[in-house]
Amino acid sequence: MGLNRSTLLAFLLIAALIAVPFAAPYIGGNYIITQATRVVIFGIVALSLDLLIGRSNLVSFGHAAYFGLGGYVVAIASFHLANDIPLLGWAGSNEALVVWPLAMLVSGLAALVVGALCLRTSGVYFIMITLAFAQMIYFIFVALKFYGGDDGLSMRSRNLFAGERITNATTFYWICLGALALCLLVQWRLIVSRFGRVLSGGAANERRMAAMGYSIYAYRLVAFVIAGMMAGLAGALYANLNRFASPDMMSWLLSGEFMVMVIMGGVASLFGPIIGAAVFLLVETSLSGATEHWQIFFGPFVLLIALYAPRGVWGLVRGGGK
Amino acid sequence: MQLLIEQLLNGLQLSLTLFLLAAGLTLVFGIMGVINLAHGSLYMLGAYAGASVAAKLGNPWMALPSALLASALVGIVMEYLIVRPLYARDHLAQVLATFGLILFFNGFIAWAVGRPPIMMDTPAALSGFIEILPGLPYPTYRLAVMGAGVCVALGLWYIIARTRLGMLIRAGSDKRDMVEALGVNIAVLFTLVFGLGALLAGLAGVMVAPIRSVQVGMGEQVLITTFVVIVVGGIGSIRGAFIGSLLIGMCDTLGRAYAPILLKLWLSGSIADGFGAALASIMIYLVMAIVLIVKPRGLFPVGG
Amino acid sequence: MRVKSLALAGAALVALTMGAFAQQAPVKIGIVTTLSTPGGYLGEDVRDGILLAIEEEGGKLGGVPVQPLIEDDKLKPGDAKQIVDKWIEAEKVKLFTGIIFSNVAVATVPTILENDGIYVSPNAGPSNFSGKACHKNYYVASWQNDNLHESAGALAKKLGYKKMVLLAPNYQAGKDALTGFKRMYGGEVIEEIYTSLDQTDFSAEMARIRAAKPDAVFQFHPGGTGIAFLKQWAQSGLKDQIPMVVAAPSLDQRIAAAVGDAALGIALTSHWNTDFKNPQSEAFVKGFMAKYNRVPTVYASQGYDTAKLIGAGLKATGGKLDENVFRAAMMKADVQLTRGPFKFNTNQHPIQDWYEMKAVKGADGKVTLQTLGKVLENHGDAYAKDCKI
Amino acid sequence: MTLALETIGLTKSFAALRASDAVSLQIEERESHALIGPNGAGKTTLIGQLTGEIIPDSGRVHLFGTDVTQWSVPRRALHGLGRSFQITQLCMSFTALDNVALAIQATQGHSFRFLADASKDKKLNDPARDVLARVGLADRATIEAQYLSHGERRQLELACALALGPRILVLDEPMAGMGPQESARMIEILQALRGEITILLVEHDMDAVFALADRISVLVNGTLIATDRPAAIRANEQVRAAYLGTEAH
Repeated sequence: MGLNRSTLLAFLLIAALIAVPFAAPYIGGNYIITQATRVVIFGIVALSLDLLIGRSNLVSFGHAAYFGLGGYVVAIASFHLANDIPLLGWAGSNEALVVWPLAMLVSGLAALVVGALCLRTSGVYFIMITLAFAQMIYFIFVALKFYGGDDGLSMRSRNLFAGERITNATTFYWICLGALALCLLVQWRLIVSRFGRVLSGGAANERRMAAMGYSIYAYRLVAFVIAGMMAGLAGALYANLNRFASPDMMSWLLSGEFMVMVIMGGVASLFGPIIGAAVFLLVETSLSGATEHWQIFFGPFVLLIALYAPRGVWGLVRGGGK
Repeated sequence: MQLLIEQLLNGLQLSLTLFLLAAGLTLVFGIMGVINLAHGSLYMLGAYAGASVAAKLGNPWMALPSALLASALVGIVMEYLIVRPLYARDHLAQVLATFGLILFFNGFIAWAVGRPPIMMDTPAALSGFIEILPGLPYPTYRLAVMGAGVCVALGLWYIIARTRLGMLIRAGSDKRDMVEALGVNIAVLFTLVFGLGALLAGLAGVMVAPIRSVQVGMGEQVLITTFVVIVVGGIGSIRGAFIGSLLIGMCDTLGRAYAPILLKLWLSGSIADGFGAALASIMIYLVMAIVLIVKPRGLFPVGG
Repeated sequence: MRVKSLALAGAALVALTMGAFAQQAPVKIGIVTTLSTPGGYLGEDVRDGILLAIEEEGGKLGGVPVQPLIEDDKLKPGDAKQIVDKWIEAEKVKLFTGIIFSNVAVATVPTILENDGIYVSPNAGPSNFSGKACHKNYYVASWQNDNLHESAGALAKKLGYKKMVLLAPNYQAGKDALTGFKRMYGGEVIEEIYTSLDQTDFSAEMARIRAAKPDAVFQFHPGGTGIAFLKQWAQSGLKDQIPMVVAAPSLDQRIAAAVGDAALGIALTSHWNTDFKNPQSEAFVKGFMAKYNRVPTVYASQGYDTAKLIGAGLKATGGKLDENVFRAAMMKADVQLTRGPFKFNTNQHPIQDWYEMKAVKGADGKVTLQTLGKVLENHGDAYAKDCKI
Repeated sequence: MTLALETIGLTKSFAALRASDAVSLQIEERESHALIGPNGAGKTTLIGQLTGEIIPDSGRVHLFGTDVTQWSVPRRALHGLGRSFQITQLCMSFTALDNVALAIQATQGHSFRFLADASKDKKLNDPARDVLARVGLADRATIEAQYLSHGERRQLELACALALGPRILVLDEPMAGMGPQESARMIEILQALRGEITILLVEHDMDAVFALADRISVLVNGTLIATDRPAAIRANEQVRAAYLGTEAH
């Protein structure tokens, strides 16, 4: 019964995401598509963060850093191409099939370095240190005046996708949705695989895992890097959506908001984080549209979720207990 | 030489302010295992309460009691209503709930006081400067802040090392059973400690209010630096918080003062200035990274 | 009483809207501005200046009914972009204004222009759009960013300071500020100190200034950080030893009120001040004080002037927003502004006068800004020559 | 005869408390060895040093002739050391089968395999079912560990240790908290392993100790005071005074 309800919810979510471009002309045009694109992109970030929070019990409070790095990679590549300034001999690029994987690579490398350090600790140390390192990356980009520093870096146009221009909002939405589908697929295989078993085993009982001969550190590091890469991809998409990357994409508030999305939707559930991203953006947009003091209401809303709905929307639908 | 002395004093003053915040945060974590992101909000509330009351009454001295009262009261109410249900919960729930609190407090202050930064006047008696060395004047108020910081540090040391409350605090959350076996009402103890932490945060807030501008968001800047302090010092350790504060406060101040100057030895002027400023702003994180590589649980790890 | 006045206001609003509909659909003006964050008071004043101008004309600008849409960008470029996208899509807005900060403008203005919108800046005038990348539908009613600091540099030169220390936050606007200052100053710069963006304790920097022993100091710290800087400057004892020159954003009327005596004696430059004697300015100050019960800042005057300039443009179009007609009228700028003489340059940025001011004690004992004289006359900007419209 | 486990002068202090004081213990291969001692004698600290969770201040630990003093917990586990905990340590949200399969997986090389569904992997499930059957949990395979009874969880923990194919089993109070029936069952299971695998048993239940142990070591205040056959230990005056005299019923 519970399973059926959650399957239904997942089905509804997929149907809604696919229906958006067809329904958009009747309910607000490109604005709706843009909002839906944000939901999809933040859905990817939330999904990747859930690999850490939900599956590995690693509460990372610095996930925005990898998101922002991904955004900067595409903005910087486009900046060098547009201004005819080679970057270490590379002319820069505006081709999505080049710069998006590059964004993932850079975010993944950053996650590798930061993760290697942070994963030496655990629990509350881990929370604070991931936050502190993200803040460090934030400050580095604020100080990078060549790339706009605090002002951020604008892109003249969206990336080309296999040589084609993506000017149409709907086309871009389909690309983002495709990326989300790919990430969902990867995440799903990851969590049922042997690798995923070790991660969730480590989340469930670290001592038992050690006694069975698992050095959990290496597995967690790989998970941290994979999550960083997915966030990097999302960042690349987000920079394309806005044609703009800025240190704001790395701010600790955004890291906090990503966590809220994951938990609002439901930790350790495949579709929960995506639902969380949708609900979060919906609530935030409508509240901030209604009152400039929206935080007064949004804060307690987050608080109530933390206190009374720790398993999020997915948990509510699925029912308690099992 | 004079410059160095002045910079060292500046670093010391920052360190002591950080210590007030770090002590509260590390106590709350050490004894009740709660990570409280809203600690920075208590600092902000202290500053706002002090500055508003001082402006209303036209007497800056009234800022101190009102800030202490406000932050301690809010802290106690917060503990009772929100933090208490979080004791049994994981860090994730704690982070999320206190993140919500930050949003709320920021929104609340913006609504109640307004967004423009407000200022607090320094008490007239402390508003000048004292010539600590010939040709080196130093703001009286900053000296007073240092004095207060040292007094609080000593007071905390006394409480923790010499009193029954301190013994209970040292026993920590791991030995909850033992503490309860001593006939101590653990709920009251937790409320007290949380209130004390809030009070110290409020004190830090009101003390810096006349120096810095009082504005929404001031709590978060300082919160992250405080995190760095207690991670470096070892979470739960008051001694660690003190050493960590000194290390981070000094690194930050001296880094800002000397990084550009040192870099000028190798780089041209404006590049050195820009790069030096960047280096200075990430200096404390580098220190943290180095400490973690050598000692993953901080300089003074607690419990094993 | 309250209910009654509310009902009255409601009725007035209805009448106003009805009247507007009877004539024609009002022109929507999208005002994206920064209302939250510590920099929020800048946006508040710009907004209130614009709204005052609209209210004075009974819901119209240049005789054309207008409907202002207002939203907070939270100082986030991404948010501003989304608001603009939404208005273009859902509300069919063509005319925009309101952006306070350069970083928001840099991200948002291209979106507006690409969608054939018109943007009139009430504040930020980043160099990105004043030279090669200027645009026929992009107007700046306030100043080119460099102007603020060029005028301060000119003032420092006029006051005869031979060697100076310059401070600014380590980001683009801070860097630009020092470039602008140096362009007109010409004296020796002993040291350039960059502070970090969120810094509020400047004791380390002040120690460096003390050690450098300059004739004077120029610093650029707008908003909250500026307040902290000035207070600490006074407390360190440096205030009585080293004179300070700043540009308008580092010492506006609100900052002066907040720091009090610590601001006394600081020299600054601006293109407008509350004590301007022209009738338009006097009427504006009176009207603003009456409506909002506070002293207007220079930002409020910029908002008001921006609305007046838009009014001049709209008047010619008669409510049909034809960009060429609008542009022709705008470029004439046939309207009285609070700041006095004003022309648009070829890059559609201002050519105007800059004034020397000083923070002094007013008759009521409060610190106020007093205008002393002109430092630059008919001053344009260095980028106009690169602009080909 | 090679030694399965040997400690040489193992010493560990916590502040002023000397929890292990020059402990030198020798356990022969295929021996069933019991470690007893009053509460606070330092048994848990000693076990911690054997399994690698606690690093000794001085002294060495040898496992099947190899010095493992500096080895991590997982490395010792893969070297043939299986263990159960005083307080049950299981992945509570996993089924009994998955708990054991996870242990089987640990023996099959690294787990950086990202695509195939582990829950349908015969190479994991078949051996896991065999081990479950050995501890008498064959019919409970699909139940999540959190819904098993206390006794079943202890059996499952033993299964997790056995699934590693260990050469030595370190069991920290496997009978703790069990009723008489459950205890009897556990003794029966352990009897079946006796002589096949080296066993180090820490236990308070004296009936179990005397039923299972080939030799017994007695730890008091961090010091080993005797190691001998059960009958000799029973007769040992020093042991009686220090331990049995106060605790035996």
